Amino acid sequence: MTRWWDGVELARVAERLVPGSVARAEAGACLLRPERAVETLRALRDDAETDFAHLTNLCAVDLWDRFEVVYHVQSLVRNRIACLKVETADRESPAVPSVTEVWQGAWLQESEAYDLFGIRFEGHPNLQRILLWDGYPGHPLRKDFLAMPGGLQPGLNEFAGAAPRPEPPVRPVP
Amino acid sequence: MQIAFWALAILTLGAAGGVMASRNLLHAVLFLIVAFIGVAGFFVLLSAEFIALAQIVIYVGAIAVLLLFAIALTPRALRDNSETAMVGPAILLGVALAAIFLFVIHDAAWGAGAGDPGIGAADLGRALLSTWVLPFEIASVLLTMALVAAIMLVRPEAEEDADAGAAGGGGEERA
Amino acid sequence: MTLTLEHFLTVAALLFCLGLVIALSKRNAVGMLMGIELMLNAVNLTLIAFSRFGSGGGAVAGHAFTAFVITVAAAEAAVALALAVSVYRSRQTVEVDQLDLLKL
Amino acid sequence: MNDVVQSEPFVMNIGPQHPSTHGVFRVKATVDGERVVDAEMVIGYLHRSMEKLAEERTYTQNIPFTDRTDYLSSMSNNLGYCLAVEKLAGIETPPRGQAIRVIMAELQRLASHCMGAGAFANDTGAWQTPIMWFMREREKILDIFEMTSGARLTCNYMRIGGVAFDLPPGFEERVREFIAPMRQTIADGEGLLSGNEIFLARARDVAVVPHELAINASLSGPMLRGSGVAWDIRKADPYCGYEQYEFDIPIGYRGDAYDRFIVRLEEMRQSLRIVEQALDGLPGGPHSTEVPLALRPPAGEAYARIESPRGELGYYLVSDEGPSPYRFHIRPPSLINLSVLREMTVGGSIADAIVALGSIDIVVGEIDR
Amino acid sequence: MPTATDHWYDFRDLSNLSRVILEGIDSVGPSELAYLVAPLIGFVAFFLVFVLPSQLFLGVYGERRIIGRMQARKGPNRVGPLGLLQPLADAVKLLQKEALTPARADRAIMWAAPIFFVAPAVLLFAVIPFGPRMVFADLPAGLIFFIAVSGLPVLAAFMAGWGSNNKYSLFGAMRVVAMSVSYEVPLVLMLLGVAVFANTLSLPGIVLFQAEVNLWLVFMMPLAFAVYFICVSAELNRTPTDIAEAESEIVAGYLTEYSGMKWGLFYGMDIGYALAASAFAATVFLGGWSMWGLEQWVPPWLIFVAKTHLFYFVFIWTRGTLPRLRVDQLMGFAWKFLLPLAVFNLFLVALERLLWAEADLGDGIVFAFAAVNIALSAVAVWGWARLLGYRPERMPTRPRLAREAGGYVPLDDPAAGGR
Repeated sequence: MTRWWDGVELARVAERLVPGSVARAEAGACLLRPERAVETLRALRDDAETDFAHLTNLCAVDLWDRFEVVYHVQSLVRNRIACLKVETADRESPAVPSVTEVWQGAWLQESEAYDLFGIRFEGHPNLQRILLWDGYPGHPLRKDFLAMPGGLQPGLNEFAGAAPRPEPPVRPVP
Repeated sequence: MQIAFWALAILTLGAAGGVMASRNLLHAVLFLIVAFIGVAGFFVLLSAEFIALAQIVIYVGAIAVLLLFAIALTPRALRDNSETAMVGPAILLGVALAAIFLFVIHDAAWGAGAGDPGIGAADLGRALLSTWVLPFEIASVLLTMALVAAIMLVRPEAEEDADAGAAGGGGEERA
Repeated sequence: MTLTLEHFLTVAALLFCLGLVIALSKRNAVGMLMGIELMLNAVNLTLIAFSRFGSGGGAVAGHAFTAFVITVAAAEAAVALALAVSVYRSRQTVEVDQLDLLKL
Repeated sequence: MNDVVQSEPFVMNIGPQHPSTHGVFRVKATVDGERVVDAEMVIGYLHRSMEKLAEERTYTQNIPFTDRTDYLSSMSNNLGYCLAVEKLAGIETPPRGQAIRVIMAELQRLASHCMGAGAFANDTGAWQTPIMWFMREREKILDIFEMTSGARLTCNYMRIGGVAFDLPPGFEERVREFIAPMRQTIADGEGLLSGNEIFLARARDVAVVPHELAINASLSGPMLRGSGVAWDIRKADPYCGYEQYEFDIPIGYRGDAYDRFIVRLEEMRQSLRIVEQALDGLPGGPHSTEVPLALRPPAGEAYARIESPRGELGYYLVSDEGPSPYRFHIRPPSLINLSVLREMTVGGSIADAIVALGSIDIVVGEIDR
Repeated sequence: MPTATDHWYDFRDLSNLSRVILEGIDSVGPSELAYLVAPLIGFVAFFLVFVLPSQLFLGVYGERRIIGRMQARKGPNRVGPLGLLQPLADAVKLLQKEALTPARADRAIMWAAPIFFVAPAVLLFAVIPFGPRMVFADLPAGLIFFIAVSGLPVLAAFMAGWGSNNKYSLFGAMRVVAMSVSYEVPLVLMLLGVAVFANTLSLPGIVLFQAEVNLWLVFMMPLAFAVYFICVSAELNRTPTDIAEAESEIVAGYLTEYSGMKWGLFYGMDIGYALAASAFAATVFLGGWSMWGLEQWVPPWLIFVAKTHLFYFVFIWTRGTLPRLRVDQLMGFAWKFLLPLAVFNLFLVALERLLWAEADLGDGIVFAFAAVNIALSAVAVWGWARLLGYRPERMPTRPRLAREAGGYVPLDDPAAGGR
């Protein structure tokens, strides 16, 4: 059975490897500082104790005032998995450092997060929209997508001859 | 015989004219193939079946295919078949030469021998291996040389550098 | 009217002249090569025609000679095309009027 | 021929409509003669934004969506999602439900690998024969699914806390009848392809992924195992009681396309073993626990994963105590396995690129979601 | 054996038909016309009478039924009894379909390509002896004629690929040209061996030779037969070597942009060429119409047709079984493997022929030759393959099995049981 790293314990290891790398530690996850994130993740990958060779999952979560990028990393030899997080500073121009040079597997997942959330991954070799086409207005997985530029509504928004539809109710951005 | 001859003459010369006139190099090669086939038809008329078949095998099956291959591999911009500024003098020369040829052909008294129509592959083979054995061997050596030369000429530069031999440079200068 | 040697010689002569014009006037090296092939064909036709209509025992000689010409033509085409490709690689062109290396 | 005469590189589109891209998937290959010098994939033709749609629906309503991601293995996708919700809400599944889930997941793996191995053979040019043989067996699996869940492709059979219905009468005999011919078909497919010189020439040492790269590029499933990494979530992180069953992890030698193919064939055999064991030890009792229809899991997050036929299928759910997930993320193995597409194709010929693509065994519905 | 009569309708001697057509035209029109029209009518008529039905039913229906059987499905079984009218239905469907031409295609070339593809297929059957006297044109150099004419469809395929203005088509065209250039060489060398041994270039002559010595050339030179099969399947784009139409790689190769009856002509004539190649193989290697005396009781042409279709069945069989090779592998195979074997075969056969002719050994010696050749061929194939680095024992076909999950398992790890 794969054991999950306790966030606090992992934070201790991360602090030992890269001092000043952890922003916050919870039971489930360890939050890294964005500016030290790549360094920390590389150190965690190369360290014999953690050995996070396999980036299992990378995704983003919209937290209304900021975004959170979640990394699930695991060690295939030790059979342990951990959840690490990095938060963006703000919502207007969200950016986190890219981990593609640590794990190649982050490449497509970061592109996807960029496409659907609009988070820029700095240092990503080829950051462009992969699922949606270039020039698509807005980033659909943001919670305020319906209020974003472009004014997209659910369903077909252009249907010849149809009467203009009422504005959809949109939850306001706090 | 007559109709076949005239049809073949029109076909061959028309196709040759097509080679001259077509602007697309690929069309020119296709016309050339038609001309080759027409000449093979003449060979059949002259009861030289083996030579006709050899003509088709080698000219149509090998040379034309080689030409097509070379054209397909050159960039699109270089596939036109236009003439240089020398086209006027060249045509003049051609017409003059044709006039001389035609004059000679129709003026000379050709001994109208019956000839020997029945020359089959066996006769030709026997001749090639007895009377003409030296040219035959030379031709085979020439073919081998041509094969080696062609391969040497188009070797990729990386391979040439790796060999560090002097074989590569010759081709470009000769052109 | 039966077919005589003159008929074939005429066709061969015209074919030869056409080939000559093509060989002299074409810009593209491959085009020139096509002209040369046409000329060789015309010569072959002449040889076979003489062999068929000519008197004397040299009938096989015409055939044999044609066979040699075809052989040489094949070798020539292979080498010429290799040359063209090689030239293209070094000069980026196969247009003969631009191959003026010796003029400079 | 290509070494002799150099030509200008040009872009060739493999897809979106192409016989061997397995859906609307496009590779923009820059080729020089027959050699691929650059490959870039273009995806998104089938994008339905399921992750967004799922945020508007209740946890139970989201199960049919998961059918439609990887439409060749809907049972596995149902299972992965239900496990994530159960982990989030702390729901236990009764043993019978777990055993049924295992049977279904393994049958689904067989069906999917039938398709994967057959399509791969098709890509190498074995014109339709292996895929038809495998399809015959796959049809039987789909029949079993139909009699169990009412649907063949999009089964929608798993539920949070168990499965939708109990097994129908006659199910066990049907599955047992199916096992022996399936074994025979696997052996037939192996006999037709594995030792075939042409197949070896086409697949051996083509699209090699060394194990360092495979791990670094987050590969999973047969891709990872083909590279010689013994990693199977069913062994490493057992779910649904996989620890009770006895099976082995097939691993390849060099990480080439051939290794992936033989790993898939061997996995099918192991799946049959698991199905037999699960049928033998099928416990009684309820098939599902009672779960409120409008499930409101406590706030928090959960990442649950299973070994789907294509690799590690993960579901990452975030709950804000609402009736629908706050964040619903699928870890799509097909997409992430494509991370090495460039490494696998560049430098080989177009034919190799097709074989490489076939050996990944992608499902475009899962890539685009 | 009842001898053929001189009546034109006696199709046991096809030269009668040619002659009657020729004379008929001679009597009505100017004599020269005969040269042009007679062969044309003769070939087309014969093609329609003999080849087309068998082509439709064996090529389309039979192939689909047999492949269906191999692929665990039924094949066509809806149109007519047992689906026998399926070829007809296909033809009707193809005629109805629009023959599309892409906007920027080279229209003239694309239009002409199917015609250039069909014409040689008809010509090929002109020199095939279907029976003792059943041959349209008994050319003294029939072997060369066959080689020459079978090289022509390559040009049509190239035209089709080039004219379509499609990258897949262009790839197909380039591949077909490269293939034919490569495979023509061992093919011609093989047939040279045949000609040397049979001491004739005429196809009826080769059949007579085989009937005389009572030994088919397939036993005499199995190597030549195998190489012929491989080369011809490469030139015809049949499955292990169908890289020019490689469905999974370049969609349909040079046929990608063709539709309707233009495509139908290519498809039909593909089968026509395969049948011609089978007929040629039956003539040259399988003894033609001769069958160790059986031709006295059974019509010889029936024996010939049976042999042709037997050979064609092998084409279908490989199509239903084998994967496809890659282009560079095929080229390498032709030049590195087939060509040396062809030279070896030619050398061997020439030596034996010389021995036979010089030492005055009688006809029985060919059986000894055959035994020697079969043994030597097997040795040559195996030995040359080993020399080129063929090591089948180093190819494990089953994966290793690991009991526990975790990390990379090195190749020599005993923990992974495997093999």
